[in-house]
This record gives sequence, C-alpha cells and structure tokens, in this order.
Amino acid sequence: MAAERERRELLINVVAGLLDGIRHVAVGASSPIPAAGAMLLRARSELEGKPPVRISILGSQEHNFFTNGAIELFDCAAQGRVDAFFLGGGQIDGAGNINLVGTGAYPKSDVRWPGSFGSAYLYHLVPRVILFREEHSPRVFVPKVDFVSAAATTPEVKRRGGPYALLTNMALFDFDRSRGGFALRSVHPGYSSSDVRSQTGFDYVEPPVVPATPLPDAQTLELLRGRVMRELAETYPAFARTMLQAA
Amino acid sequence: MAAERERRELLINVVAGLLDGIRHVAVGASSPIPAAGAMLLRARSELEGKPPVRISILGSQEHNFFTNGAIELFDCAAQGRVDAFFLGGGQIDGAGNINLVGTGAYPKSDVRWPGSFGSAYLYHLVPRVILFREEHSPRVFVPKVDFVSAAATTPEVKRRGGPYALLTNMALFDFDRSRGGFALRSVHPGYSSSDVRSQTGFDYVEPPVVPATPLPDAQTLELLRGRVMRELAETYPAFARTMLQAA
Amino acid sequence: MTEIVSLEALAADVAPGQSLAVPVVGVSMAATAALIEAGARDMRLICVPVSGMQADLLIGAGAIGEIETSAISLGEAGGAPRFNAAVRAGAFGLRDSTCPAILAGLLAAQRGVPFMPIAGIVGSDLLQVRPDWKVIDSPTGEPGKVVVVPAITPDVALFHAPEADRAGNIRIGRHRELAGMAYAARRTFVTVERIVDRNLMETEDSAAGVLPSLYVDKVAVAPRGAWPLPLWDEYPGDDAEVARYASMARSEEGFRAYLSGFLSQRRKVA
Amino acid sequence: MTEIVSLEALAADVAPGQSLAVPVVGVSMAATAALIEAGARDMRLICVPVSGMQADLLIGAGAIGEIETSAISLGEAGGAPRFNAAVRAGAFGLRDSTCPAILAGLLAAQRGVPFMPIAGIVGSDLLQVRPDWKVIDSPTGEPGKVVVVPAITPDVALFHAPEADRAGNIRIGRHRELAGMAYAARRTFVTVERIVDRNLMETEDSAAGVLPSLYVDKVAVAPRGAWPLPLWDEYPGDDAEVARYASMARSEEGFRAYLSGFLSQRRKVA
Repeated sequence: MAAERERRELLINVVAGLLDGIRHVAVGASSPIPAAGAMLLRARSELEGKPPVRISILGSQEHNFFTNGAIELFDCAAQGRVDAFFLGGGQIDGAGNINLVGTGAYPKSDVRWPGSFGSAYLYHLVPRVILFREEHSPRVFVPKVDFVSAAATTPEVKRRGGPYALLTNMALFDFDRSRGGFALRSVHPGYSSSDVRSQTGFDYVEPPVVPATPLPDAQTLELLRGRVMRELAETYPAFARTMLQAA
Repeated sequence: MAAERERRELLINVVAGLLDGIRHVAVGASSPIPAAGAMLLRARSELEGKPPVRISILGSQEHNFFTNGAIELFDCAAQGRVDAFFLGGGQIDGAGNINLVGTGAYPKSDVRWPGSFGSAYLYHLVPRVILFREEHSPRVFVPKVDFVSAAATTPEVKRRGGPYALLTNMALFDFDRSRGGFALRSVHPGYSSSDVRSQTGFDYVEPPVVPATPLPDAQTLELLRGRVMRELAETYPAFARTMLQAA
Repeated sequence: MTEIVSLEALAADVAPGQSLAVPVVGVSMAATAALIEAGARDMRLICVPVSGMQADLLIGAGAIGEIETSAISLGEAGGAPRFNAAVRAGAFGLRDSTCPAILAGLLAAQRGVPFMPIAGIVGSDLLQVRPDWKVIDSPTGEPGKVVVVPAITPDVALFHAPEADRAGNIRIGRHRELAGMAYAARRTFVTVERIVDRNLMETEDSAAGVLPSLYVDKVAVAPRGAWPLPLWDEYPGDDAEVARYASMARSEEGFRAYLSGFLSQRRKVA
Repeated sequence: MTEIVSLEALAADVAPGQSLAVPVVGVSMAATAALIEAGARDMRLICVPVSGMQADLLIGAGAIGEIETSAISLGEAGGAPRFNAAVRAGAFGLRDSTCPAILAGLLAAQRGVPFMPIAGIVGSDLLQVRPDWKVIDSPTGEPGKVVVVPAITPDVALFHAPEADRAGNIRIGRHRELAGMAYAARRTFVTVERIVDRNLMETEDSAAGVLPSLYVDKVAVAPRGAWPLPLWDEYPGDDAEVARYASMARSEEGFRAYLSGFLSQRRKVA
C-alpha cells in the first residue's frame, strides 16, 4: 500500500512539474492523478505568489467554470483558453499518435475500446497535451497504432496543440514536435533505462546518461498529503481515501 | 381620432386574416398593428377551439419564448418553427424585393435608413412573410429598389420563405411566388383601385372587379376593443391608450 | 404544443428505423426501459456526444440498427460489454465520431445549414471511416484546410430532466447540449422527475436554465427516471448497480437476466 | 483572471484602431461616455447585431473609423442622425450586414474556425457590398448553395449587466448573445450595476444565467450604467431622453450640446 502511494505521489509530482506555467488546465472525468497534479500546481502557485491556476474537471460540479453545455470545453480550447489537457490511449505510437478505438481491422475490431471522445479535436488545439498512461508495455506503446484517433503532428495544417510529454509508471518522455517523436527524459526509481527500452514497442531518443525521475521533496509531500488530498476528496473521494489510508 | 382608430382596426383585422392557420408568429419590436393582429387571431382561435397560436414579440418580456439569446429567432425560423413574420421597407418593388438600407448609390446613400436587420435571412426562411407598410406612395412602391436588402424569389436556391401579402393604408395585395409579382386583392374603404394604381410605382395584376377590404364585424370589434387591447397594453401601452381614448 | 403523456405513450411514439438522440447527462433510463418493453428495433442511435449503460442496454436488447457516437463506456465500471461484443460481431452500422463533431452536426441542423466547419481532426483516421466528412480549403476568412461535417437531424431527441412546468417548459440548468439536441431534432420527448405548477420562464434567472416548450413535443413523469445514472441536483449515480450491470452483461445470458430484472424494477417505480 | 477596475481604467485600456463589439441589450452607456472622455478614436465598431444611441454618440464624437452593423436606429425615436449624416459624408468604413451574419461571424471565432455557413441571404445586395462573404456549393450534406461569412474576432467586447460577483462571474440571464461576444473576443470588459458577495455560479439555476469569469478581463461598477437605455430586471429605458437626443442630434451643434450635457451627467453618476 505504501509503495502504491509512493508511486502515485511521484506521478502527481511529475504532472505538477509538467503543468508549470499554465493558467488553465482541463482534466477528463476519472483522472485522479492528473487532477491531483493540477491541484498540487495550484497550491504551489498560490504559496509562491504566482498567477492563479484554474482547473476544470469534466463532470465535476465543484471544478466547473462552464455554463454553455458540452461544447464549451471544445470552444474554450479553440479560443486558446485551455493551456493543458491529458489524453491516454489503448495504443500510443512513436509518432505520438493515439488510438482509443480498437485493435485489428476497423470496424470489427479484435479488441474494441470506448471510442475517440474529443481527442481528434483537442490534440490540435491544446498547446500542452500530456499523454498519461500508467501501463508501460509493448502492447500499449506500439510502432504504429492500428487506428489513429488523434494525430500528433499534421504539417499540412496550422495548429497550436499537440503532445508535450508522455508519463507512464516507468518513465517520463518529452515529445519533439519538429521531429515528431519521443525522447526519454527520466526513469522512475526502481526501473532502468533498459527496462524502459524492453517495454516500449516504438523507438525513441535516449540521452547517454538517463536521470532518475526526482521524488517529491518534503514540502511537496506535505502539501500533497494535506491540502491537495482534501481538495481531491471532493471530486475523487475513493481515490483520496486510499491515499490517506496508506499513510 | 375615430377615423384613425377605424383605419387601424381594419388593418388589425386584415392581419389576423392573413395569419389564419399559423401556429407561431414572430413580430418585430415597435409593430403594434401586426402584434394586435396576431393577438386577435389568438383570441379567435381560442374561442373557436382551434389549435393555440404562439406569438413572439421581439424585445418583449411577456411574449418571449426564447432563452438562447439573439440567435434564437433566426435558428427557430431556420428550423421551420416560425410560420409568419412581418417586414417593411423604405422601398418595396414589384418583384417583392425590399430595401431597408437607403436610396441612391451605395454606400453614400442620399437617404440612409437603419439597415437590413435580419431581413436578408428571414425572407428565405419564414413561409408567410407579410409586407406591412402603411405609407402607400410611389416613393415607397418603386419599380426596382435601389438596394436589395432581401430578395423575394431566388430560383437558384431552395427556400421555404418569402412574401405572402402586402398590406398598406390603401390596399391588400397577394404575392404570387411562381410569377414573382403582386396581385391586388382588395382596396380599403375610402379608396378606389385607380387611387391605388396612381400611388403604386410598380406594376401588378388587377382583377376586373376589385372588392373592398371587409370591415371587422361586430364580434371582432368587441374582441379587439376588449381583450386584444388589454393584452396589447402590456407591450404597447401608448398605442393601446390612443386606441381606447378614441373610443 | 407540448402534450403530457404516460411513459408508455411516449415510448410507443418512436417508430422503428427512426434516429434517436440521447445525452450523457440527463439520460432517460425510464424511457429506455419503456422503449425496450415496447419492442423498439432498428433504431439509429445518436449519442450526444457519448453514451454508456443506456446505449449498451439498447444494443443488448437488439433495438439498435446503427449507432453514431464518440464513445460508449461505463466509466468507472469499465468498457460497455454489449457494445464491444456487437462491434466485434458487426451487429449494426457503426459511425465512429469525436465529441465536437456530433455537436457540430446538431448545430448545423439547429441553424438550418447543410454542414458545419470544425477545428482540428485533420490526420485522424476518423476521416477515413467517415466519408461524409470532408476536408476543404476555407472559402473565406483565414486560408487553411478545415474539416466540415454534415447536419445531424434526429427524428427524436430524448432526455430526462428534474422538472417541467404545465406548459411544457423544461428545467435543464447549464446542460445546454440538451437544448441543442431539441433545437436540432424533429421532435423532442422528455421525461421528468415531476411537473411543477409555477411558470419556469417567470424570472430571468430561472428562464436562463430552461428549454422552452416550443421545442418540446411530449413530457412524461418518471420518478428516479435516470436511475441508476445520476441526475444533477436530484440524486447521485448508483455506482454499485452500474458495476453489477457491467459484470452481468459480460455474457449474453447474464445480460438477459439483468435486463429482465431491470425492466421489472422500472415497472415497479412507474 | 478578472480585474475589478474603475470605469476610467477600463475605458483607457481600449486602444485606437481596436475593434469593439457592443450589444443591443445590456449597452454600457457609462463606458461609452468614458471612452469619449478618454478621446477614443479610429475604433472599429461591431454591433451585435444592431446598435442605436451608443453607436450614434460614438460616431458623432468622431471615435469611429469603421462600423459593421445590421442596423443603426433609435427605435421609437426614429433614425440615428449622426450615423445617417456620417454615411452620407462617407466619414467611415461601412460594413452593412444582417443580424444572423454578425452572430455567425462571432460563432466562427468562438469555434476557432475561419468561417461559418449561414442560411438565407442569397439574392441580397449585401453579397455585392460584402466581398468577404461567399456563396459556395455545400461540400457535404444536402447539396445546395450556401452563404459563408468569415470569423469576427473583436479585440474587445463591452457590455453592461446587473451584477458581477467578486470572482468576475457576470449575471446575463437569457441574453446569451452577451456570452457569445465574450467567447469570440480577445478581451471582455463589463460594467455592472453592483458587485455582489455571493457566488453567482453556486446553484444550477443561477449558473445557467452566468458568463463565467474565465471570459471576463475587466469589471467596473457603473450605477445606472445603461441609462438612458433600459437594463432588464433593473430599469426601463428613458424614452424622453432618447427622444431629446434624437431631436438635438439632428444638427452638429445640437449634438455637441447634447454630448457635453451627457458627459457631465454621467460624471455626476460615477
């Protein structure tokens, strides 16, 4: 339980770092770790006297700044008013494309996932899309997705949005939009860069020495275990409870 | 004063007749005679057990069925949910085109009027557009408008909307969409068909014998002077007051 | 004008082959049960912009001929088992979409135009599987490639809301996509927790959260009509029930057993 | 986030040459006076979708370089005298429009697309004087000719509303075109009758009639800020005052006299 809590705290801390500098982040429903990362950033910015951070959590009453129905998140992104968003994927490939539809031939997929949701749109419009997928395995990180729900780069059209980083249980990657590929930034404690290589089905750039992903410092842990968990509990009571029970 | 009231009552009665059978009529701001005509129809339908008539008066709080802002009237018309509307015109020509912009060369008009409002749109989308212009003179009814704010017929596109009738202080005309022109239906008491001809700058079809526009019957007058004026007073207090004072 | 009818009468007025638009918040599970009881079939379901247990029930009951959606998922309870099985079996026409494209198609119908432009999407394989979507050069304004999608005009829009008044005005709060469905649809059917005597259009504040009766054809009362899904300001979702569904619906037999229980449960409420 | 500022500070932040979107209901006459006092010039006025005394005052004061509108009229009080005179003199760029086209242009900006299709309009001479509007064959959906208009992205949207809360949420009721202006605009400035301590987003009913602070850059308090125009739920229009304006503004000198009185009157209120 304690190990699970530490794993989550590391991810939450990385998310907060990836969001640094943004004014408005939107978080999908059922995304407690991204939401906690955003709340950690908000708490930090407040303590450091930095500009306030706005967090929209889809489906939440508390973190809902919208009054124009389901379209407003999408409009807001199109207007450049959403700085960061999170996407996952049943498959993610080395070009940053994501697949939320299924494996095998379309339409009679071998494995069918829910569908593309708003990904095909938001990937174009949100400057800092963070790919967040905890499972780090070759079945998720494939050379080429079977179905492109949302394309990472499209030189044929002007766009402000696209992938910014990929965060998994094992590692953190940056995305290079000009090259259209990932570069390993750091490996989480407990894993080696060769673990990452063996569990990743696509090729990526790797520095000669791969740093370890930093652990949250004491001040961060205090914020995280106190204020952030209290705030998170409003929207994700079950998740916050598990985190507190593990303490 | 009594003559003025009679003139208005005749017009209101004609308007109610033109609206017969509709379910939803929209009336522009500052249009007391069209609004009264719609209210007369509503009262009659209720007494006769006919389907209810809905009246939207732009800018009115009382007669406002809309909750989606300024676009809703236009959307509603596009959806086929508005059966009738009224338009006027600084100029109206024999083809049914209307000019709400100005006379002479555009843009430095000799006489400038307010502008086209929603006419260019609504003329296409509302099945029964009633042209209502009290002044009947050659400067209003011209062979060809100087500026087409809204075109009456456009064979190049499918449309459900367009002119249905033209009502003035002197006469009532029908509009024939296949031919794209007006036909005199009746002349109001006090005028002759040659009065109409001399005051109309465009050509139109005229039956061998031109009937007189019927006066409102006793039952209509009772409704009009009672219930309709009371209802009208909520939106047009000054107009209703003048009508009642003339009684 | 709006008719106030029984749940059964409301469901009976959806004909086979008709397209039915349903939302993600304000789901009429009561009408869903009534549709299944009435033997609904060959329906073209339009999810605005995604669906979950409602779509999965209709699919499992064999009521769906075609589905247009951005996703079908039971949320926390996982994938939608009957949807996933039916997709693998090719049991219906599948029109995969993305949330703003469905909303844009409805908006085109609301505006009376044949199509609507939409940002993003370029590069997605959705363009391959949706030949009705096109990429065009913008004919005016800033030059560039733009995706356009055709209008979506549902035969019937169906949702559940807390309140209707006697005139048929519906309180929808901030959930304006419910109004969007109604604007676009030929007819709109609404189930509500209750009918109130006051005029919902009376004040500026209350009117702001109202879908006017002008767009509402039929209203039926259905207490706890969204159950086991949540209804804002009224009740939370019954997550245990959805999880129970997710688990039972993994097999065809389990689904049948769940459905039979669900229908008799809904009959008891009604 | 939203700043609460003085009326003068709000007006001072509109730069010469900027485009300013203004509504027909919820007109900030207080900010109009402050803009004129601040020496506003060369403004590109976008009327959403028409205007009256506000536009006429700005035109008479020489603040307008270009105007896009579907109409300028004083309503019951007749034509807008300074507008009509300026049009005859060719004093500014004139972009005649029709109500739904202005709303469609703003919607395109709201959606982040370069253009928006719109029903109707074909056959109107507006297409001759608006070369930025095009008639195209619908690229998808039902075939046919459709008019498309380019996006309208105002530099500043400016309106007056009854209330803001401390966070900058604005109560707009059913007047959703005010939200539409704000969505489309780069920045939004709002004057209000008062600032309230309660959270306007608190309940579903009150939130439904709110423009969220996310879209609001500056708020200034301006009691009776729409006078002599009406403000819903607050006060009716002062028709006698508008009629007095209509009569005085027929001549350049009369307009000057009216304006000077109007500005000192507004200073007294502030």
